[in-house]
Amino acid sequence: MKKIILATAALLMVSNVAEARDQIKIVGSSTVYPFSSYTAEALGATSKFKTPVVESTGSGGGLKLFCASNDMDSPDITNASRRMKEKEFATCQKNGVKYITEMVVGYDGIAIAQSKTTAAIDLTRKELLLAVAAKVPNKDESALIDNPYHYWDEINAKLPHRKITIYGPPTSSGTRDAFEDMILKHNTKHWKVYNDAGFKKFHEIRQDGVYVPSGENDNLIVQKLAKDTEALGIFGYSYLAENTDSIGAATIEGVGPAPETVQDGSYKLSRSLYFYIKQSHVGKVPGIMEYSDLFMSERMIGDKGECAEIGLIPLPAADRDHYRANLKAMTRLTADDLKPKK
Amino acid sequence: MSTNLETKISIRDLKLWYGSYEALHGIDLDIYSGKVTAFIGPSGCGKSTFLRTLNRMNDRIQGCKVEGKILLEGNDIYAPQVDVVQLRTHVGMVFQKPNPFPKSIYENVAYAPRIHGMVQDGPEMDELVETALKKASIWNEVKDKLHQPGTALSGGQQQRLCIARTIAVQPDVILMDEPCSALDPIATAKIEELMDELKQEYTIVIVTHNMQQAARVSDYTAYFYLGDLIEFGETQQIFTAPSNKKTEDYITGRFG
Amino acid sequence: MSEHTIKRYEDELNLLKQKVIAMGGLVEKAVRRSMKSLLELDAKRARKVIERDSAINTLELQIDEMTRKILALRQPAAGDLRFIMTTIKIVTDLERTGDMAEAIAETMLQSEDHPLTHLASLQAMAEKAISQLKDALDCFARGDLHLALSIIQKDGAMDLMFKSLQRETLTYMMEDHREISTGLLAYSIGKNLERIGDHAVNIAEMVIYMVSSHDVRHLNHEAASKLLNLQTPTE
Amino acid sequence: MNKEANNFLHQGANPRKRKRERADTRFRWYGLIALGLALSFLVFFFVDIIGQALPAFKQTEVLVSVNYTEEAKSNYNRAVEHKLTHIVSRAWLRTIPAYLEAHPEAVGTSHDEWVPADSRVDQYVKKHEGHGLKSKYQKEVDALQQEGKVRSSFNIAFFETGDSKMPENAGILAAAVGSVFTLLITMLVAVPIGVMTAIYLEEFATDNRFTRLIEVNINNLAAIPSILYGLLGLAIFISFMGVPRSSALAGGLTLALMTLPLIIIATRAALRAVPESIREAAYGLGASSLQTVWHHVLPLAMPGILTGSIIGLAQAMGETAPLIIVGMMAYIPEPPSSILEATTVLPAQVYTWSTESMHGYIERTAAGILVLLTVLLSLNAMAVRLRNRSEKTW
Repeated sequence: MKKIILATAALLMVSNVAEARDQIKIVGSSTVYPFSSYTAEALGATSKFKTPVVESTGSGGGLKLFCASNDMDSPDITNASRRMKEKEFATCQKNGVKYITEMVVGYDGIAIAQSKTTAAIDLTRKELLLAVAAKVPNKDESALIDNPYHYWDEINAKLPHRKITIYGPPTSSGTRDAFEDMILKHNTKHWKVYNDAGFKKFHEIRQDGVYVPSGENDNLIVQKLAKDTEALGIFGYSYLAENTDSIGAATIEGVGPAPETVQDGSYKLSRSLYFYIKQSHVGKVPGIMEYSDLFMSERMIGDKGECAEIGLIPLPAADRDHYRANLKAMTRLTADDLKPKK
Repeated sequence: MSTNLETKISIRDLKLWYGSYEALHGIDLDIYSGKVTAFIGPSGCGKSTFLRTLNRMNDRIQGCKVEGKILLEGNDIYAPQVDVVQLRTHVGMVFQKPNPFPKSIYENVAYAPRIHGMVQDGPEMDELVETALKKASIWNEVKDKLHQPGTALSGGQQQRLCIARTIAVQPDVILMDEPCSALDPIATAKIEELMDELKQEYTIVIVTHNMQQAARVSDYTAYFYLGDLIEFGETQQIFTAPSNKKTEDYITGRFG
Repeated sequence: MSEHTIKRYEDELNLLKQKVIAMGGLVEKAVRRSMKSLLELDAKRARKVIERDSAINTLELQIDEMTRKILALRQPAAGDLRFIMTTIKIVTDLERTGDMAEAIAETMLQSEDHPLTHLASLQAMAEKAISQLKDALDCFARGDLHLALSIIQKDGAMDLMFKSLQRETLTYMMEDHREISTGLLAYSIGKNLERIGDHAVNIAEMVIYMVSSHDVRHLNHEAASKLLNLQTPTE
Repeated sequence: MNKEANNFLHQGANPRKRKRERADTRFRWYGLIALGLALSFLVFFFVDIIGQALPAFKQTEVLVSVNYTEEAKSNYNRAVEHKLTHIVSRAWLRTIPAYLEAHPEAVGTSHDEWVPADSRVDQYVKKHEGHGLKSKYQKEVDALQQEGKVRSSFNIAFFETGDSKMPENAGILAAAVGSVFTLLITMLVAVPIGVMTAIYLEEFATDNRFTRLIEVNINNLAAIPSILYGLLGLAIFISFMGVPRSSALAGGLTLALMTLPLIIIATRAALRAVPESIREAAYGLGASSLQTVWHHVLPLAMPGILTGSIIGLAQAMGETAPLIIVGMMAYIPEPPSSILEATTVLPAQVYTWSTESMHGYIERTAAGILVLLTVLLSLNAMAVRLRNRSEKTW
């Protein structure tokens, strides 16, 4: 009997909860998650607001939840390690999520790392592509063949005779997505031999043991690199920042990962980090504006901000001001904004 | 043959099916009051099945269908208004393997009277338990350990406890389905002697594989073969001069 | 009757039956021989009958032992039980019959100095007795109810023959005092033969019990036939 | 066959006997080796986890002079000496304004206080590789150590706080409370439903195509990957019934779905293990079906049901995959006060920490695993105790 009463009570509470909520709900990218949750904690610790709930669902998953409904149950904010797609925006519109404000909080860099004891190496994105792609062009670029390369000097004679071993994230990871985007898709998009073979954007990574998927846990890759000094590892910039004592980074087209090189765009393996605010929830769920203000504050994402300390690469100061102004004005995102710029 | 025989259960043209398989083909039999009736026959001949129709234990088996009449003191036990629970308080059952509940000896005996609301817990119940245990000739062995688990007793004692448990609801008829098959000869002998005493008060029907046992304990014997009642008669006659050759073959060990 | 599930039990029962028949054969032979020795005044043959009685006794002991064993170990029931019961009973009858033969042989030895008279009557009786005995053994071996009943029926004739022998010897003895000793011998032989006939009837009655489970002892022939619901075979 | 060689009395070397004995010995050794391997894995695992986890129960503290000034109200960094702002925990530092808000009388005072150190300092003091403390701060810490202003004390905070992005402030309280809430829901939903279902199927249902279909499905359900239950939970409870995402209710119900087949199967096995003779005995005495099940079958099956349920719950306790789907793998630092609030659970917490980049989390992860293991082992111990007790009652 007690159980029945309890269950009834629980159900009654469920029906009530949809109306009032005092806790911000944030979903989205696992890359933004550390900074977003750090900010959430800071908000919870220093204000009267409850600590927002930050869920790491991946950029796509976050946007899907975000756009699924305008109900008070739906997330208030979603993080993304890429810009919202037009299609996603359309879904949002269709489901009644009409007014969205877009924020950029900073950059994330992917580091191609190796043991600190290993001689420095400089790679181009194309060389990286040739090292990790499942299929690569043959010598005269007439057809695609299974990746034959096992030593870097086979790809480019100027590179050292060093075995290709790359520890990287598995398919489930956001970093893997970013890597595939920036190295594989980006380079094959306009590469004739791939397009001829029917690949608009090629993103298959070789599975013959050269690329070693190393679990979600990037810490593991750091440990592996310390032992396997010939190998390279792929992970987010924040891990590099945390492990500078044991690992160093390969330079990409002559540029190493650093806040400055990411900001000025010379380090190519980087991306912007976004978050989107559901305007209709502002004012209904307490703290959304305060949270956004805090996230966008110098204290968090400034050059010496607390997020920078945990691996965020800050925006240039002018961009920060631009987005703060957008936040203040609650600028609405439009479909046009998302159209690819020429 | 004693002169004034009173029929306790009268079975008329009883047929029983398991699904589409006919296990009993029209049995006609009278079970006499105050007598021990033994059912013998080779395995699978339907004697246990038949026994279980007498207190409708077969009801529990899916697809088991009964046709014909079983009249307990003139009342059809398969009539729709019959309360099976009540029926089983009139027709108790003792099983092949001693199966006391894993509770105390006292609880084993007190259980059925309690669920049937026969007496209240307390001195009345104590008395009932004692009487039942005495009737089952086990009182002297267990009177000092009534609150110890019934499962700790020896096999023969357990079986007598089960009989006491059955007696406690004061049935008219006690069905025994191979009650000694799991017991040693001494324990068997005690049960057999007990049956001899019990028949003063109860009508006993026993299924047994042990022909000597049937010969020793029963007044009447029914021989079943392949779902048919082949022969029924006074035990002495069945065992010295059966009238049916199938019975003869079975009794003399020429079966098969 | 179908075979026993237990082969050894079956074998034991068969062996028992064979022993009984064998014993019967020995007894029958002993009766024949003793009569022959008497009629042919062959003392040697008479002694042989006396000697061979021990073989019959040995068989009796053996059969007793076997029935004991079967009773204890096999717990026979129904037909088997009746067979064993019958065996136990008829073994005694056979043994007695054997003793009768021995007695006749001994009588013959005693009668060497008093040549026997009434031989014709005795021979007729002996033939009847031997035939009854033979029939009894046959009906046991075959389980033949009709034959058994006819033995009971024929026993009356046997009694009549003995009665006429009694009268005959008595008449002789009264007429001539020297006839007394031979008359008594003839009388006792006749008595023995009559007893052999009675044993044959006992055997037949047991066989009837064994086969039909009806006890016809102490019933006359009509009552027995009625009980068995059998027509008296016409001779 | 050679009779000579077959004779068991045959003295001296019998090649077949020797071969057989050698095979026996070999087999014994394989078993021993397998056991040894399993044992050594276990020992290795425990030593490794405990070794890693132990430092997490110690927290470095530094003695600093705290100035509760008016200025600290708006900028908490002013509360301590500037050079110490990176030495002490920011998690502590940023609570000062709120403290001053609550205790206005403290404004203007100044105390020497032992306060938690920053995680990097903590790692540096614990001499862990990869502590990540910049060299200028290292010197600062060295100096403080010389002055005796650094100490290590029991990390009570680990049990008193929820998740944090600062390792020194991260604790398991929220996750533990969340686990308790979630598990309570799972238990209250899965155990009665599972046991009743099993009783119905085993004791009352007739054997027909429909019940067989159900049986097959239940058995299959127990084998499907747990993440699918997450999707099911998402669809039924969150999308359809409107249970709040990330809540203990959503997670508990989802885990209940997952645990249900296990409990049903365990309960059915336990019921089936009750000898048929007991049921017959009860029926034979005129007990009704309900009385038979309730008085006899269920008490006998109870140990099995309890064990099955607790093992099912323990599995649910250790589960993360379905909870990701219903949003419980999230940054949720505050313990829930109701089953409708967002909450996380222990294994999810452990997983979250294991993906963090800062070194301070490595030991927290291990400590989290240790706590989780302790809870799971206690659950199992409870199962054993309950079972023993219920066995003793009759």
